[in-house]
This record gives sequence, structure tokens and C-alpha cells, in this order.
Amino acid sequence: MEPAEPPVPPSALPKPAPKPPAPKAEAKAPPAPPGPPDQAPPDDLARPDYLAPLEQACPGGVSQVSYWVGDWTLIVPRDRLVEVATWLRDTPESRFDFCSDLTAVDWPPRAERFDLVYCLYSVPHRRRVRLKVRLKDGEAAPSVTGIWPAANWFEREVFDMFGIRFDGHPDLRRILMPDDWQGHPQRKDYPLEGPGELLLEDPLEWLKLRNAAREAEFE
Amino acid sequence: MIETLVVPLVKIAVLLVGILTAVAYLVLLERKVQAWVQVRLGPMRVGPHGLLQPVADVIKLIIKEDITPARADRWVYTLAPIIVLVPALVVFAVIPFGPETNVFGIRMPLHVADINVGLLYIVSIASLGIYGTILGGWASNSKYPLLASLRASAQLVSYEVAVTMTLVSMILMAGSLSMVEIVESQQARGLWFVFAQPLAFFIYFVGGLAETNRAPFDLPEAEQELTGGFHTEYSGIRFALFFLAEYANMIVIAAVATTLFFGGWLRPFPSVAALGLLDIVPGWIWFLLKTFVLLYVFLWVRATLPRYRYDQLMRLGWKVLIPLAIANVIVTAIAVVVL
Amino acid sequence: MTDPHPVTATRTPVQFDTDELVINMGPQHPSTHGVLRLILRLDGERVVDADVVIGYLHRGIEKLSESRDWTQIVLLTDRMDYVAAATNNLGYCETVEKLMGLEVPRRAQYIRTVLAELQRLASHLVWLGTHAMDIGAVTVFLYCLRERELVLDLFEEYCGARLTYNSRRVGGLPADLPVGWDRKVREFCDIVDQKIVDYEQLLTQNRIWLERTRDIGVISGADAIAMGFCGPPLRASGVMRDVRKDEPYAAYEEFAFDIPVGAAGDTYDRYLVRLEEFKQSTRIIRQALDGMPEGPVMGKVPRLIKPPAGETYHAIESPKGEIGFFIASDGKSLSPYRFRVRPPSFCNLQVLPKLVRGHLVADVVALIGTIDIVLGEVDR
Amino acid sequence: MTIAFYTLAAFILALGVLVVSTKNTVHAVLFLVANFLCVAMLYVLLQAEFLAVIQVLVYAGGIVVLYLFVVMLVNLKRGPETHVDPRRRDRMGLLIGGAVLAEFVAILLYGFAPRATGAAPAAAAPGVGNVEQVGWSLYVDYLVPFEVASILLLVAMIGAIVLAKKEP
Amino acid sequence: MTPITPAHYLVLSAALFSIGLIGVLVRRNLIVIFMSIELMLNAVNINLVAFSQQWQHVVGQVFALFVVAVAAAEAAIGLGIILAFYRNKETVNVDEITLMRW
Repeated sequence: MEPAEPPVPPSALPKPAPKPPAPKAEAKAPPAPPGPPDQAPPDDLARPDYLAPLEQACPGGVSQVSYWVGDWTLIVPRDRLVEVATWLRDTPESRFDFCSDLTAVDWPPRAERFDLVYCLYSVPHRRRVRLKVRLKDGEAAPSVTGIWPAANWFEREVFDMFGIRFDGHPDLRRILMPDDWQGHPQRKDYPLEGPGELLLEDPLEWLKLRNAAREAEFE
Repeated sequence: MIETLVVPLVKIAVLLVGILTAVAYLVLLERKVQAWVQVRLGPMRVGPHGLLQPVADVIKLIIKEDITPARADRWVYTLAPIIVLVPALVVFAVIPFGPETNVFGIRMPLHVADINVGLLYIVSIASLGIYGTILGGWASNSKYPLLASLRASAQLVSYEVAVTMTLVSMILMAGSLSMVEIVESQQARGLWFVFAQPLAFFIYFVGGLAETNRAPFDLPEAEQELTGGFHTEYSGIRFALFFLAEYANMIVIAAVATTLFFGGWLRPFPSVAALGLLDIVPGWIWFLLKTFVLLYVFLWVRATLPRYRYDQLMRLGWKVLIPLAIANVIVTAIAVVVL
Repeated sequence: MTDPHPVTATRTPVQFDTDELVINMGPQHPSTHGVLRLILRLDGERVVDADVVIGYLHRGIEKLSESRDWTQIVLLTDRMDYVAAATNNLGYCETVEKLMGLEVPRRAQYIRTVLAELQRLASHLVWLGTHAMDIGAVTVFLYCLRERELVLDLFEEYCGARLTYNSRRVGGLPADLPVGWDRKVREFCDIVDQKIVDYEQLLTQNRIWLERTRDIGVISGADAIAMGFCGPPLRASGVMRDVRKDEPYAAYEEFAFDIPVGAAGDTYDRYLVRLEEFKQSTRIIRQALDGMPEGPVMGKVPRLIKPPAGETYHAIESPKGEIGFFIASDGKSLSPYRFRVRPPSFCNLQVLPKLVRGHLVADVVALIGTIDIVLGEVDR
Repeated sequence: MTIAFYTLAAFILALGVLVVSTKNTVHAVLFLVANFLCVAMLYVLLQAEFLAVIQVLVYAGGIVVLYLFVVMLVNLKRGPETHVDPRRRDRMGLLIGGAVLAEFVAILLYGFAPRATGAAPAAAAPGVGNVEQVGWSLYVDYLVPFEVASILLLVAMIGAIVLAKKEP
Repeated sequence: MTPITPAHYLVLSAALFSIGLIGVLVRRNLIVIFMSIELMLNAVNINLVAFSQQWQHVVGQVFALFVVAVAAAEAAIGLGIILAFYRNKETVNVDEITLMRW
């Protein structure tokens, strides 16, 4: 879909209760979060040249920088995402004009259980960077379809698979699963067996329903 | 009695059986030719080299279930294939397959009827087949067939203009509308008209491809776009009738082209006496041979070319072929008057 | 408003009248290459708008992978782009190798490159055949499949399978080349180079082909990048972007080859770019066979493949475009914590509504053909 | 000859009635084609072969196809005749039609009855329907009307295009 | 049976003409009305040809040809009007066509 299409007014989307942005220190603070380690880059490694101007242009836009097997990852607070992304796309020294991938990872026990991962690529500079946004369950992320139209279907897929909403997405529908599907299969707590039509958000609910159906069968 | 009643009836019977057999084997030929072009073998299982394949096909089509879609217009739906087929067969009545010949001791012309408006008769009857196409698509109560039938009829109507124009220039050449007289005029001039009117033949042939919905103009039946065309919903014997009509129309186009442009039953170079040896071969064999070659070209074209798009097809018809055909008529008329 | 799909609810209802017709193309349609479904809004024969409906082939490969161990996933990747299974295997294995920091022997890298390029030839042959058939040239289809058979024979000789190869292992390859295989590959390259001339004779200068493909589905380079086009379609729009050159993997760094780039960004350019890629692929294969190093084909790999905790994204150039794998490992379990594929067909298909707008129904078919999708990969 | 005439006449009238009375417009068009074909056969009976062929070619093959197109394009959601103007008088229409018919028949009977048998022309007078004769008459005696007719058709063609074209 | 005279043709043509007339007067579907007009034109043509045969003069046929040409023109224009009308008003019912402009 083109960005030109009139976006759904944000008021049309059910908004979660407004929450203050996550404090910076929280990233490493909770004890032993089952999440990616997000290793800090080694001190002797040269940092990419766009990082310093970025931090200057958007102070507080990058809450953490991580480096692992050659990939740079910037962890960005949810409410700064659009700002940082626009800067990264438009500034000549970064020019991350190609949104290579957009996906999410579910780390359930963590308070901010979802990692939204944006894999960006710069065609002129031939290099990559990843942005990461942490979200609580039910929290909506800002849509980047206005920055990279390519993100349209990716965001739909994330919505379909994880149930993460995107504010400002022009056409947020399920994409791979049927329109009337219940639940979001890529969540870690999604039940792995049972009839798909009956699967509800709550597995216990589903168990109750199934037992009721079995009892009905015996009678 | 024999002359007026039995002979024509026998002729009609022979003609009908001949055409239906020819159609069946034309389908086989098409599959074989395409297969050879495409480094395949084609049908090989039924009979030696698949020679009995048409029989199997016919049996299959007849015993298949004949489905009428829900909420289709039952009457029109049933009528449409018949409307398509009848004109395709009736046209053969005026095509002269050969000169007057002795058949079992009776001297008779090898055509069912020679009417003085023969060529116009062919054009007008052929233009009736379009009803079957439109109504078949409409009565199926389905979107794809409807779209395809609209395409088909638009295509037919526009190319008919160009084809009829080329026929006009042939009428000017021959000075007659009768099919027999057109052939005789070629004999008198000692010249196949294709050499006098190559442009007319080209337009006629392209228009003929388009009118019979053959590649590269097979849009109404483009299975890649419309899943089969106006007869998508048809099955069994009614589908077979559509199929029959399409191939019969191909034969009509080829036979008329043979009569008009390739001297009908005349041998090659009818004016060159040195080739008199060729006269041993009877006229009707020459006729069938030429028709066969033209049909082969039809198949060959299909195996080679991609498909035109609808608007390109229309542009070709209206902006290229029709002006060319009209110019050809004017030039021919001037030439006929001056010469 | 509690409707889970706000957009479907707020959409204006479609009007039916003489001018606009809504037709449904697929999921059962001969030229949607599988189970793609398009909802087209037509004005006469002109497409006003199109909506792409996918998911009919969704098998949950990403979710499935979270309960398979690391070696078993190679097998699942076969089932994504089943026309180019070997490329998928390669992308996955390289991603895991990157996570674990494994070294792959040079011979294995060379063989991987040869296999990937053979796979590119096979995939492009299927593309050329089906694309030509969509435009009505049935003969080209059969010619192309004839040549593809030869590739399949080569793969069969190498790994025993013709379609789903499972032909890579994390850290190397399951087997060395069979004796005499390289000679057969060379012969095949010669055949393909000849046959390309045949195809070009049938299509490249054919007036009908030109009219059907020129100026159809034009997309500018900037738009193509923004919309996430990748692979040959992106290059046809004039963008020099090929993962093989930009972020070399396997052994591509060591070979000389050109990246064909189009100018107009239309269907014809996409055709020309892919046709040129045939020639470049045979060129790479010949170089790889000439310089094939000796040595083992399997590197030093721990018995139990268990990458340390961390996540990475790695992309390679599949015949369809950039296929990327994002894999997160928690360092504890025997299967990936999150396995995500960036399917090139999916991203390219996203552009389809933009491409078809304003064109005719017949062009929709040509455009589905030109972006070269495999639904197994789109839906996963 | 006689049998053929009566059969054709019966068909023509029956099909005419069907055209006028059928509810389904597509069926009406079909009956109209059949009607025109029967009229063409009548022309053959009257030794006007050329006109018969033209009738089939232009009427059946051209004009009625146009009708069919329009009928299919005008795919109505509700029945085309649901709304009735309260001022409409259908009976009157029938009555007027019947009256006109009666009038015609009366005139004919009055005018022809006395000489009906005597005026029968020689049936065998070949050549009236000859294409050549029609051509001579058309292009020599009636050249100006012919050209006017062609201008009329041209104007009609342009007018139809203008009317049917969508406003951009 | 009596031989067929022009009178027979005239009666036939008169009957056909009246059928067409009734159609024009009674039907409300604009397309059917047009078809009824075609019927009337055909009735006239039958007349012309019958007289042409009676007087052994080709002029009747020539006139019939002109009638055909006029019918073609009328069909093209009339159907164009119907289509244009249908686009604007979504109806082909003459009873609903009560305004000269809208």
C-alpha cells in the first residue's frame, strides 16, 4: 500500500493507557532477564561515524548501543523511534534508506516483553544497522510506514503474529492468518496444539472449552 | 429427382461428416504440431502415434457431466453453443471444393450451392456466430466469462470490418460475388490473387486469426488471464460444441482464403503450360492441400508468438489494419478502372 | 471501536455500477503462481486498485523452527522458496555460522557458490518460462523447463534430491562433489549459454513481447528502494544493489562478475536484467570450477550445535532478491529462540498494487510474472 | 411458395409479439434476431437476395449486437419496469395499436380486394434482386441520397462516441 | 390456396407494424421500445420489397437499404443516449425519465 492513502486517524485505534517512556537505566537493570544479552561493544572498536551526530541531533534517542558478531544495534525508546528513524534515513552520513526487515521477538517474563527489530540497510554506504524498540504487552508502536513504505506489510505481519499495534499504519489488518483468527501465533504463550478455530488468547479458556466439548461428546 | 434432391443431400451429408472429422483431426494436429515445436511428443497413447485420440476425446466429452451453473439463464445457456456452431457449418455450403467433376457417373459441381451473393453470404452468416459467444458468456452468470465474451465480441466486430474490406477488394478484382466465379476469374487471368493482392491477403489472414480467437489474438480465451474465456462454465457436450465451432471457423477462414487468394482448386501457376503435368492431381486435392497448409500456419503461429494485450489488439485492428484495408480497396478500385 | 481490523471497517464500500467491477483473481487461478489472491477493482479493463491477499500457504515455518533443533531447520528452509531451495539452505547455514563464529573450509565455500549459482539458473529458468507463458508464449515455457531438468539432474547427482535438497550443513557441506560432476556442470553451462540465444531470438526483439513489456509497471529507483524492492527488480530500476557484491558471502569475493542494471524500471528491463544474470551466473560457475581448491568440505563443528546467546541478521542474494535470516538464540535450548526470514518474494509482492494501478488486467498477469514470486516463500 | 410465406409470416408475427411481451430483455433481443432472420428469408422469397444478406449482415450481425451490448452493460439491480407512472394508460396503448392495425387492414382490404387476384405479378422475373441492378440504381440514380446516408452514418457514429464516452 | 399477392405482404407488414407500435406505447423499458421501433422499420421494409417485386423495379430495394442505414444510425445514437442516461440516472424506465435536464 502506498503511504498516500489516508491513514486511519490514531483515535480510531484503541489506544493503551498512556505510559511514561521507559527509563533509560531499566535496559540492564532487571535481574537476569531472559532476553538477548545486547552486549556492549568492545572499547577498542571504532564506533560507526553516524552515532555521534545522531546522539547530538536526538539527545536521548539512543538508549543503548550494542555490538554482536559484527552487527550494530541501537536500542531506541518507543516515543523517539520516528525521530531517530527519520534522522537515520535522511542524514547524508547515515542514509539508511532501505528497510530490510522488521520483526519482533517475544521475551515473556520481561516487563517490556516485546523487542521490535528494524533491520536497516544503506544503499549508498553499503552497511547495516539494527534498531530495537522495547514494548510492553498492549503497547502500540509508532508506525514507520511514513519513513519506509516497505514497512507496511512487515508491520502487518508483526501485528498478525504478535498482536503489536502500530499507530498511524494505513491498513493494519492480519496478513498471513485468516481475518477471523483468534490470538497471535508467534507469541511464546500461544498454545501449540488444539483446534485452531477455538484458540483464544488464554490457553486456560481454551482448555475449559475443549473439556466442555468432550463432555458433550460423551453424553 | 436425383439431381435436385438426392445429390444435394448426399453432398451435405458428406460435407458435414468431412468437416466434423477434419475438426477432430485438426485438434490432434494442433496438439502434435505444438508438441513438435516444443520438443515434446504430444498424444501418443491412444492408437498409433495418438491417431485415435480424437475418438477418445469425443467420447470423453460426450459422456462427461453437463453442468449448468446455478442461476444461469438455462435457455440461453443451452442455446449459445448451438448458435455458435450452426453458422460455422452453414458457411461451408458455398465453398467450391473443386470444378465440375464426375462422381459415380453423375456430373456435378463440388459445392452445395453457388449463390450469386456467395461472399456476402459467408460474411453475413459468419457474423451471426458472435451471438453464441456473447450469450454464452452472459448466460453463465459468472464474471470471467462475461468479461471474456465482451472482449470476444468487441474483437470480432472490429476485425470483421478489416476482413470485409479485404473481401471488397477481392470482389473488385473478380467482378463477382460468387465463389465459383471468383475462382474462374483467377483461372482466366492465370494468376492466384495472392500475388496481385498480397496486402489484402495479409490483412485477411491477420483478421482471420483474430476472428477465430487464435494466438496471438486469443485474448477471449487467455487462460492465464481469464481462466478459459467465455466458455469457462461449460462442460461436456456443450463445451464440445464451442470447441467444434472454433476449429470449424478456422477451417472456414483457411478455405475461404484458399478460394479467394490461392486459386481454389487451381494448380500452382495455372497459366504456365509447362506445369500441365500437375493437372493429373484432381482439383479438390489441390484445394484441400492449400487449406491444410494455411491451417498449419495457424498452428505454427500459435506455437511461436506471445499474446497481444486487449488495447494493443484493438489499436492494431482499428489504426493499422482497417486504414490499410481501405487504402487497399481504393488502390484496387483505381487499378481495376484504369487497367 | 473494538473491531480488530479497523481498516477493513473504515474502508468505503465498493461500488458496483457500469464503470467499476470488482473481480477476484485467485487463489485458484492459472497465472497467480500458486495461491495468490488478488482483489482487483476494474474500470472497464483498467485496474483502479488492487488488494493482495496472501497466507493461503502459511505453514508457520518460523514458529515450527522454534521447536526444531538447529540442523533440522535446514530442511524447513527447503520448503520456503521451493524453486530455489539451495539458496535458502545457504542463507540459513551462513547465519548460524555467523552466530557461532564458525569457519567454513574454502572448498565448501566454492561448492556452495556453484550450487547457489546453479540454483539461480534453475530459478530464473522457471521464472522466464512462466513469465513468457503468462504473456502467451507457451513454447518458451517448455524450452525453459527442458533446461531446468538438467539443473535438477545435476542436483540429484550431488545430493540425491531434485527439489528440496537439504544440501548444506552448518559449517560446511554434507558431501564432496561426485567424480566427473564438474565436467557435467561445464557442459550444462555451455548448453545454457546457447539456449539463452534461442530465448532471446524468440522474445527480445519480438514486437509483441516488446509491446507487452515496455513501459509496463514502471517504478523509479528511489521508489523501488523505499518500497523495499529487492533483487533483479530493484536492479532493473537502476539501483546497483546486489548482496553478492555489497556484502560478499560464500566465495563471491574471489570471482569477477558484473551486476546488470536496468534503466527504465519496466517489465522489459526486469526481463533483460534477469537474462543477463544467466550469463553472469555461468561465468561465476566456470570461474569457481576452474579455481576449485582442494581440502575438506566440512569445518570444525561442535557435535551439538548450540550458538551462544545473541541475535543476528544475515542476508544473501537469492534469485528473487535479498533473503535475510534474523535469528535469536537464548544460548540454552537446542533450537532457535526466534527464527525470522525476510522473504524477498514477500517484499516484492508488496509493491504489486503500486505496479498494477492504471494498467490493464492482462498486465496484472505480466506483472505478477515479472516480480517472480514463490508463494511458499511469501507465506512461509 | 405459399406454405413458405405463411410459415414465415406466422414466425415473424409470433416473434414480434414475443419481442414486445417478454420480460427478460436479453430474451427479447434474441427473439428480435430470430425475427430479423425470418424477415431476411422473406426477402429471399421476394427474390431480393442482396437485401436479405444485407439484412442479416447489418441488422442481425451489427445493430442487434449493439443492442445486446447495451443490455448487458445496463445490468440493472432492480427490474427496469418496477416504477409505473400513475398517469400511464396501458390499455389505451393497446387500444390505439389495435385501432391502427384495424385501420391498416381496412385500407388494404378496401384498396386491394377487387384486384387482388388480377394484380399478381409474374412470379418468375429473375434479376430484380440482382446485385448489379441494385448497385446501378444506388450509385447512379440515388447517388446523392446515398452520400447523404453515409454522412448520416458518420454523424451518428461520432454522436454515439460522444454520448457513450465517459466524462473524464 | 390462393397465390401470394402483395396484399398478403401488406397485411403482414401492417400487423408487424402494429405490434411494434403497441410495444412502443405499452412497454416502459427504453431498450424494448427501441427494439419495437426496429420492428416497425422492418415492417416498412417488407412493404418496400414487396412493392419492388410487384413492379419489377429495384427502387424499392434501394429504399429499403436506406431504411437500414437510418436504422443503424438510429440504433447507434439511441443506444448512446440510453447508456449516457443510465450512467446518470441508473434507470432505463421511461416513466422515470420525467425531467428534461437534471
